Amino acid sequence: MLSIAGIANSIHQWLNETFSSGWATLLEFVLVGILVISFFAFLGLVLVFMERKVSAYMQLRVGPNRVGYKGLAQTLADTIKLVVKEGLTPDGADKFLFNFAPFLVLIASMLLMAPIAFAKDFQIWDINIGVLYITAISSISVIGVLMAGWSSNNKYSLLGAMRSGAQIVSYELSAGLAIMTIVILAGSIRLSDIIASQENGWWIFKGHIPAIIAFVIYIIAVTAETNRAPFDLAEAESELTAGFHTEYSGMKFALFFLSEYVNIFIVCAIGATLFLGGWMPLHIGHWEGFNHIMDFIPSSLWFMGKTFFLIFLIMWFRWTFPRLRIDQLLNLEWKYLLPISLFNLLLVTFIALMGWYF
Amino acid sequence: MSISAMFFYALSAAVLVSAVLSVTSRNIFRSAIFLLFSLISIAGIYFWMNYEFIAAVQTIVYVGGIVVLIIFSIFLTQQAGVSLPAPMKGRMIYAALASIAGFVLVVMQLLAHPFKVDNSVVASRGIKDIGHGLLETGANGYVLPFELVSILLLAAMIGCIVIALKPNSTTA
Amino acid sequence: MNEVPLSHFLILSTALFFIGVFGFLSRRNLVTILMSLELILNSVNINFIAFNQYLWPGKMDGLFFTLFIIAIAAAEAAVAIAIILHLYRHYRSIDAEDVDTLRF
Amino acid sequence: MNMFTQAVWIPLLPFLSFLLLGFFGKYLKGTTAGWLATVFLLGAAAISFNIAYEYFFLFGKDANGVYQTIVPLKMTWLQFAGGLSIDMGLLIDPIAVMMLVVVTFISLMVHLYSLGYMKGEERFSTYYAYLGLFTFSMLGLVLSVNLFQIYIFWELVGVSSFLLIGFYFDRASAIAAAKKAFIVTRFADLGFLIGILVLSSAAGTLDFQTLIQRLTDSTGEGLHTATATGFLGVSALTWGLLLIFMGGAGKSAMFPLHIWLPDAMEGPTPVSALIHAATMVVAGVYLVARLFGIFAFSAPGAMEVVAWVGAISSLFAAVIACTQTDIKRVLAYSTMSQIGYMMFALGVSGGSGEAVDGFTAANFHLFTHAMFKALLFLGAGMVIHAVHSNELKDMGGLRKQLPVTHLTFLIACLAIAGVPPFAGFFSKEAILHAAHLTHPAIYWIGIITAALTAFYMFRLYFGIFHGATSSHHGDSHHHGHEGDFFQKLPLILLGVASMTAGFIPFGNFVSFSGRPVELHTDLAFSILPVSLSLVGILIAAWFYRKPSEMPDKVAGFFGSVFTAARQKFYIDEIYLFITRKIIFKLIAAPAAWFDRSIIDGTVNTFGVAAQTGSESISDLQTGKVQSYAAWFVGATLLLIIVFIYFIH
Repeated sequence: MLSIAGIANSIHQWLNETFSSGWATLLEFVLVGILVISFFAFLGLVLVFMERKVSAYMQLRVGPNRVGYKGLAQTLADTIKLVVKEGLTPDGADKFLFNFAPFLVLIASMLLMAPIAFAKDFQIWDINIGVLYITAISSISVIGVLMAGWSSNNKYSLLGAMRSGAQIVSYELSAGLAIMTIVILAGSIRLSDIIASQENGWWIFKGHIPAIIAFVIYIIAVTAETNRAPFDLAEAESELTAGFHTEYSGMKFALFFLSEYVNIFIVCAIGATLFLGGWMPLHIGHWEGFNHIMDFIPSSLWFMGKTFFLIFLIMWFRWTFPRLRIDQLLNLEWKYLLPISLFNLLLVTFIALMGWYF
Repeated sequence: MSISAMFFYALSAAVLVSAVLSVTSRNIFRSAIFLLFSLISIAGIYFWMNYEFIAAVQTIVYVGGIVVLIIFSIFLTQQAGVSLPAPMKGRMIYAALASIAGFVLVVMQLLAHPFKVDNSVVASRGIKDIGHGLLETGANGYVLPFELVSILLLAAMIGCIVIALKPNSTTA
Repeated sequence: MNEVPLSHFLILSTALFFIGVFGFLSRRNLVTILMSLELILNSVNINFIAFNQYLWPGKMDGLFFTLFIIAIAAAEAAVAIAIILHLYRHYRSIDAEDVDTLRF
Repeated sequence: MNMFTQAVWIPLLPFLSFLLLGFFGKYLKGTTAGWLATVFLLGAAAISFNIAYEYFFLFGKDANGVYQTIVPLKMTWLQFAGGLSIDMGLLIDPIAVMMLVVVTFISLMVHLYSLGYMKGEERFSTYYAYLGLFTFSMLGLVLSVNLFQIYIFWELVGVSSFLLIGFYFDRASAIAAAKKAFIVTRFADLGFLIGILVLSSAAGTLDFQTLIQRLTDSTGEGLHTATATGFLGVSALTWGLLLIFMGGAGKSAMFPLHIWLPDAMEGPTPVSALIHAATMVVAGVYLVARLFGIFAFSAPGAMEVVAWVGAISSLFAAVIACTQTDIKRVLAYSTMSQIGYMMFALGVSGGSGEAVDGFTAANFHLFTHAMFKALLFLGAGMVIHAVHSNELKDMGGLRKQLPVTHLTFLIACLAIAGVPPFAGFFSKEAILHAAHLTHPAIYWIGIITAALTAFYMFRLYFGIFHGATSSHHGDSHHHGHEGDFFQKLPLILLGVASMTAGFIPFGNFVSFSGRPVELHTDLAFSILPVSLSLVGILIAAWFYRKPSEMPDKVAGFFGSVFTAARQKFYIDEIYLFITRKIIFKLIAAPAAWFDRSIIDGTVNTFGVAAQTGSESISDLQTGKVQSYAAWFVGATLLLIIVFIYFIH
């Protein structure tokens, strides 16, 4: 069996046979850590390159095309530049917090990788409170942002951090309520159960109206939560130079940069898992033949395909919508998205009770 | 000592050390961050005890809510880079003495008391069981406190808005 | 996890509680006092969970009480911070020593 | 007897009107509020007339042809231990039904009349709300099943009377009058309350029927205990009845508790007609009639007191009425005099046999008096509106200007003077006859009073409608109207009633035993009182029909007696002397001193000590949260140590 799950299982077996169970767990931790970090690095390279190419495509440009084949090595070069750059720490800054902030943000992102099912039966930790875990951990990253803004001892950083904090805290509500919609439909908060419930159809199709509303809200909310345009007020160059990471440079800046892209990946992965069936292939009713063909495509490809589709969607937004003002941003959340989400939650509860979904 | 137990002691140490740092640090933001560490470590202890739900709630409410609130209030009331005034010597000594005395007293009582540890059944504490327990109306149901807490939260929310509202400039 | 005796949990929570008490008594800034209060509440939560786990593993009452305490802590913190902000607006300071008009 | 439960609506309808107008009256424009109240009252009156018809003619009699007492509704309101409870209910018997008819009818007349009379008043709807409250209270009083219920409504009547007397609260005199009425009647009600306690503790019940039955049964235990115990040589039962009569005397303005009634004329005139002539003031009579059985059979001593108080009041008031110049005051004293009549009619009719006819006579007079006295007041209201004064000297020659008023007023005067065949003649004859049987002295007082009544009423009549046109007459043409139709209608209706009420065979309906009695109308007996009345009328005509010197001469002849009567025999001054000089100076002032220096002083010493003590330790209260917390933590630890290691 040459599947990702198979490889993972055989490694687990080998470790448990060779070492005592405690040490085996510890070694697995280390292994998973290394894997996640390298996956991060890879993701950073890919997503930054993708962003450049997508924006170039949107603006009818070519984009990076000199370094490597069709510019593929461009981000690698950028990374090397960032790594060798001098990491400045401002004079009045609180050194400990200043240096710790980017790591906190990154650690939060790493922790979020745990429950995501990358392929069939392949999950770092199939935790039984999956969705709740995601909500809980994602709230940590806002602290990193606030920490960065405060410790820089710079008023633009502080303002950026406050805006960012307010924005993330606000939009977390809508995102959480959108997630709750699917939880109600699936009847479980364990991610593997949610995926399993989509075996005969993805929730965005099965849950029709409320699921679609929830999906749209979720995409808007996570775009805001990841500080992406058009909600990138925290780092609005024209107003606040660069927001909370104004004072950061070199590797520490790169970590913020990286965690931003990783966060985009994670929220899109979660969106794909909840609404688009995770690694589940596209099945249509009783079209046995069609379903069979779809099953031949590896589950990891399904998952990555859906995730990157959502990432593309979010990148698309950036070049489509103009940036909002801070009051418009908060109005949008508190006066429109939140009431709609609450109403939608009520609607989905009703629909679930009446069994009006497929 | 097994690795599992070592986790517990490591987490406990993290809880206590960050708590001590939190109450002694002269930099208020660091105080808040150490509080955060302490709270996250407590959440870790819950995780370690397989109380995942409580751990998640602890993280969501404390980390996502209360610490963020505290940090915001720090932002609004404090200057970055300015450390807090030193606590008063006399009271500091008194507080330390009282805390240590209380700690010793309680620990002495704790160790003297024979707790009857029950190793029998472990109830399943899945999210569904918790939900049913919370909304149960029977003998062991918690629906009334649940409703009460809901009303309390609503009242607190309204109260906060009223208290923190900027006084109307024409009337103030 | 049975190799960790119950008393260690209780010692942990007691220590946390008295750290909180120490902070509550010695700090002067209202926000830090509030933080000490959160530590005290958390020590209670640890106790509830530990007792639930060790003494009544067949029940969930400790768990529920912890939940309610967390909910009440959230309400308390929110109200406290609203009061702190109001005080700040009034006194331009959130030092507990400056806020003593309660006497009158 | 379910058909009588509809009686509950009789008090409730005015109450509803009170609630409606009290809460929403200020939103009603013009006379809408009045019309609303009138419609409500019309309903109440219709029900009471219906009940009267059903009771008297259809269902009221039992198999023996005796009118029975019916309790169609009764519910326990307060349950005490030992079978004692306070109930709320309805009681229907002949006098209650008679009173229902009187109260609703007069109240309806007053409602109608006030539509015009009070038009344009600022607090028009409040006025009607108060009227509703009063009517409710009065009807509740009438329908009460037990002493406690009657007491509740008794006080409600007092309150609404207070409100109505003080209706023009921007006048100092109205406020003073309202307070006076309230305090005097309240003082009397204190006696009433004690009387209730005495009676109910003796009988072990509050319920009228049981109470009367227990206290008149000569073999019963209740009567025995009530008469065995005593105070100052008078039995407890007599004391209780006298105290209850004190309450009745207060409300009915009997001497010497009458002083509030003349002042109460400060209220609007229709109110005087309703409350201080026809309904509330007869509450005392009603109360005595209600407890008549006990008075008559178990406490003849109390009965004697009732009779003499009534007789003295009636003569006393009649003398004063001859000298007053404020027409409303004259009418007020006349009211007092007539109620004295009713009282002594009850008082003289103790024992049994024909003497008990006084009971019927008193109620008959109550009925007829309500009609013509209300008429007199309403007529006086017309006159006052026309000349804008209460004083007799401002009036004169108004018969052309106010023809309807003139005619109806004349009818009322003839009725009250006891001239046949008007209503007053029959009832007064019955009373005098009853007095003649048992108390000759009171009979003579009654005769003299009747003559005086005729004199002062016709003094009023001639003074108003004949004689010289007053100084006011000149400009009175400007407002020389006589009110609209709805103001005249009550006058006409009441005038008809005053003329014909006497022919009602009253004895067939209301009697103590419930069986029909024949009221005595004997030509030979009637000659003396009627001729005396006619003499009074003639003297009045001689004195006042044309301006003459005679009144002054006669006044001079009587000299100091006249002055004393004019000053109402100085009763008010005596009261003031007693309260100010004796009670305030000799009792209240030392009591106040004791209260202030000894009692307050002791308390203050504690206060000062506590204050000094707390000031000295108030430094502990720093207002700093943390110092409190520090104390709290330290003390808690200390307590824990003490409890664990030293006590446990």
